[in-house]
Amino acid sequence: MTSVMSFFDIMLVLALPWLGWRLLASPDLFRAVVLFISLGLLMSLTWVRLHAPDVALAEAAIGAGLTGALFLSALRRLERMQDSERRLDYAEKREEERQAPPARRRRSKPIAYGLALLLLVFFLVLLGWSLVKTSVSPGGLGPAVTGQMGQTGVQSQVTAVLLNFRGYDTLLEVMVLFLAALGSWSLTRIRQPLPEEVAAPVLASLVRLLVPLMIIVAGYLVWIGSSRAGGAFQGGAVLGAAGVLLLLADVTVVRQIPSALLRWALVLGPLLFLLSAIACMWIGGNLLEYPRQSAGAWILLIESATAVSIGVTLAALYAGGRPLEPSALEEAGEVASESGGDEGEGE
Amino acid sequence: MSWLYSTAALCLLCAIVAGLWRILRGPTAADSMLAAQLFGTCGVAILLLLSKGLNWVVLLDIALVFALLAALAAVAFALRTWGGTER
Amino acid sequence: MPDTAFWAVCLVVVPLFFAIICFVRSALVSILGPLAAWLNAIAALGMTVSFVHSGPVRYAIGGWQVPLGINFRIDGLSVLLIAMTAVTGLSVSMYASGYFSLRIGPAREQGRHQHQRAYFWPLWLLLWAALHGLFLSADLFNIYVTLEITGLSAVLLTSLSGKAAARLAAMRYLLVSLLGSCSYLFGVALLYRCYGILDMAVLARLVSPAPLMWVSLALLTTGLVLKTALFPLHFWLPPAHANALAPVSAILSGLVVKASLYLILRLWGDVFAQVLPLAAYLLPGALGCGAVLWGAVQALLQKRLKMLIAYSTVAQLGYMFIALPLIRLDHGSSAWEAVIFLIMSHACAKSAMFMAAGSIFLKAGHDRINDLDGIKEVLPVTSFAFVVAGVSLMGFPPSGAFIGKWLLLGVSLASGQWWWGIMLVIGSLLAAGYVYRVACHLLVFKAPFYARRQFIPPVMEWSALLLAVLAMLLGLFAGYPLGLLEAGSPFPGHACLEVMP
Amino acid sequence: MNTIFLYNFSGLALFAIGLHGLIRSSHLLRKILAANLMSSGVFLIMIVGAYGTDKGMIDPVPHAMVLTGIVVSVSATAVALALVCLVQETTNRVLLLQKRKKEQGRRTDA
Amino acid sequence: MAFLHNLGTVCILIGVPFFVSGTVGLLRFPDIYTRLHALTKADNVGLGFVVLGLALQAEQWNTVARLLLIWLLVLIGSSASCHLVARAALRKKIQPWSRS
Repeated sequence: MTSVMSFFDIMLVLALPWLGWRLLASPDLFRAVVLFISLGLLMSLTWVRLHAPDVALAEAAIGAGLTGALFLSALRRLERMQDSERRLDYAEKREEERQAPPARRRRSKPIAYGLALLLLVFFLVLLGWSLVKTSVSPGGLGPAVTGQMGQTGVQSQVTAVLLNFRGYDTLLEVMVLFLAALGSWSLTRIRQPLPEEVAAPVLASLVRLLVPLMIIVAGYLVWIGSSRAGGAFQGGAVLGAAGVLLLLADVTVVRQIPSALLRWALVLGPLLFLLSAIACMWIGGNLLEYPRQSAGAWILLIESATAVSIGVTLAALYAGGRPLEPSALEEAGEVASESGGDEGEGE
Repeated sequence: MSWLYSTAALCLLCAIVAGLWRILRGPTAADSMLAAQLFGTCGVAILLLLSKGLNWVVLLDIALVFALLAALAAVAFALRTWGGTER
Repeated sequence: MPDTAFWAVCLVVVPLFFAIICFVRSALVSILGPLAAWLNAIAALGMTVSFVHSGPVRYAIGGWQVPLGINFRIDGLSVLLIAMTAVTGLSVSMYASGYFSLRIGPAREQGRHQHQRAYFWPLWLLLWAALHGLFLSADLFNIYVTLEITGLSAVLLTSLSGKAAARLAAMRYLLVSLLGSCSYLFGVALLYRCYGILDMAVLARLVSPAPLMWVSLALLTTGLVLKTALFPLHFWLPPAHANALAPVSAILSGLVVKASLYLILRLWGDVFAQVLPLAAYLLPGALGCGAVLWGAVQALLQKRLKMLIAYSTVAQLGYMFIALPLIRLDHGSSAWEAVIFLIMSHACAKSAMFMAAGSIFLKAGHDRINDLDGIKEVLPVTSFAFVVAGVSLMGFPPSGAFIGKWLLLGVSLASGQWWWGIMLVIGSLLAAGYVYRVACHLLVFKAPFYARRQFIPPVMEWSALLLAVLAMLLGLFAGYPLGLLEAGSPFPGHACLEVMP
Repeated sequence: MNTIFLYNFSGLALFAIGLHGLIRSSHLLRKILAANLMSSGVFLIMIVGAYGTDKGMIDPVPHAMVLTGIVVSVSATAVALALVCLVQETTNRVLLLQKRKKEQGRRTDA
Repeated sequence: MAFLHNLGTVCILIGVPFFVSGTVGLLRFPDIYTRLHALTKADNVGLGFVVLGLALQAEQWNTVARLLLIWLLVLIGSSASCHLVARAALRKKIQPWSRS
């Protein structure tokens, strides 16, 4: 039986790098993305095998589902600008040829490349060797966490670390997500689906079935997070997937959400997290030091708000830009900004 | 863990790895996507089997998330990436 | 009376809060942004004052002590860097408010500039909060998160100008930044596996020469060096810094590169200082020499003002790496003091230069150095600010850079490794060359100058001048920052041990 | 031999492949994929380090760190993808090769 | 109880070959429509048998319900996505394979 699991391990250990290699070597970008989605799936199985169910949940939702959808949508956007499906790769080769004169390439590139590769291999061997040398892990902070679990207000160790022991990390991490949404809004406007991308009738019923279920599952994951695997990120990611599905089906309600409401939904989690961190100080503790008796309730409140914001953020990231503002100024600005450089700064 | 579950899981993993071939070969993008879809289902089955074998209920939650999101990539693909344009 | 820790928390929380509010109420951004900048400056001032009174502090976030929780470590080094960030950041904020109100003013391209302003403030405030978090945190993984915020927001700020060149530069910057933080994370992961701890001060006690430690140090350093743009890996810096909006360039060159530089100093000068042999320090020293030469020569060859300033950043960063072996050689603390002076004066001077260059650009409509003759007639304050900043960068007394270089020279002579000193002198001469080149066009050559009819608000001109003068006069109050630094940790066997958990 | 330990090498290989791809491949989208691979490798190594022999002996701190890392990397990926689309919109290219000649040309005629 | 358990084992043993045959079909079948056919067999029947087997062996009703929910979700998801893929393939005018 153990030997069967060893086979399982060896399959995974070999499949992961091979998949990674094929992914980057494949000439077709689309195939690379599909391989990437499969890689996320295998990674998720690997996390399960390594007894990391929280990570497996997050990877299943984010790695295999959402990141893949993000890449696919980006690929589509890029392709649409290039007309034909294959031209991306041709263009790539052409440009490569044009920009690097062949003679110079032949002479200097392989030497530098070989040297760099040699260095990399040397370093990796060193790294692998040193990993072997220190194979006995000292156990890290596991015992310390177990010792303090009683004061955290939750039963799940990972949630305790995420929201209590290292809650400040998580606060900043929520800010990273906020930053990503802010950034994608600062970069582009939302993409309107093309008329030919009309939703199929099947999709509407799929959405009707799946979206409520996803919302329920997201709530369940946030709730269960305090006692076992699950939590704000996993729940938020499932919510985000629901949002992506709604966007895909082009449900009109989603497109008509007023921009102000969307902004508040995006910042709900970060703002509430930040305010409760400050509130902890006001009560008399340090930053993020929840009162010991009600720590569980604080964590659940923060997690719920954060999950909503994470869901909205991920869906907004998929939508890929800021929604249309009613003001005409925005329109004018957009035209100018997309037509490229004016006499602006620098150039 | 009983040999039944682990062996069955191993078989399914082998099926996934064999299916990678289809992704690499194509010939159309949709074939690759279908293979990925199959992986999702295999992954769900593996998780269910392991959950029974290791007696670990959490894995059911993961399988649930897998099942919920399995369709997402395929739908995104069929609607936006591949099916979008008529030629 | 609030204590040091309270101010430290404010330094992180206030900009985060205002960033969120700026995003939600984007109509009020022109009021909220400068308000947040002033509040930041007040918090930094409060922290400095209370630090002077009460000395180094450790603050346990969430009430969890070190092996489990994340701690703030407030020591001399972090206080000085936060003070630097506050001064530079406040001036840049003032400049930015003038800059955007000027650009939004005339009607033609209102929407675009309004868009820029609406996103500049939240991004910049997030960046500011991340910088504070980075300087304060004692936890290696927490620093990874702050580094990531710093990098992402810097990239987004770069691409804000909307030009093709800026977007390409931002893309390259983003990839470099991803690579750098991934490498850093790898290093942290290996260190954690080796020692089971993430706190830097505790780590400093635990480190012992082991294979895994070497590898993780190499990974950490590579990632950080990539983000700091040390010489062979500097390729991304000049286009990114030169093509961004003027306030953004000032922020990137003055503050953002300092974040990863600070970490390198912490790691090489403090955490790993006990186990690293002297020979290991020669590599960053040598690369620093390369940076000084290459950056200065490239700066001399540039035709555009902003490119010149950006390459000068590459060169100036070299000094701080040259200082690394000297820190190791030094028995006292003068090499540390020198590095701090170099960092602080470079932050002020470089931001001032970019701000001045931005004003010049707006007035002239271009930044070709050779065509700037006579601009002092129309922009006297700005031209003067640029030249003062340049002169302080050269290391002319009594500038902060002068004190820094002087101390480093002393250390290098005392330790017998005089070649570092020679590099310092050569670098200064080259810097004098490119500053002189610009100064000739700005101040000396006379020509009728046909300016666009754009009125540069005084706040833009004077904030640049203020920073430049500060950089110049930093050497005069040398004693004060040095006193602060003495209270801090970086010296082996100093106060560091007191603030340990 | 404990096969769990082998996952270390898998992670290492993923990191190396990602690094190689990030530097070598010319298409921006592929570079972003490569960066994702790299971080997956690092996460793998972190989780393997946290592995204990049974379910109770696991160190949860690396798990929390990896969760944070996953969220950070998805944010970075989203920003990078938006930026790639934008770069292509404005410059009509999806590559990031050295283009010194072009830049200098623009600079001189500016 | 033992009977149910054995029945469950048989179901799992039946289910796994369907997955394998699904993969083989995916590898060997000539065009996208036939491959869709192979895929759905694995999805519906293979997973169905595995779920059925596990449900027979489950100790709590709770688990049975979850297993069925998962199966149902996979069914919905895969049928919808396969439909969309096939529709897209038709719209792209990919010809179905014929023996000629």
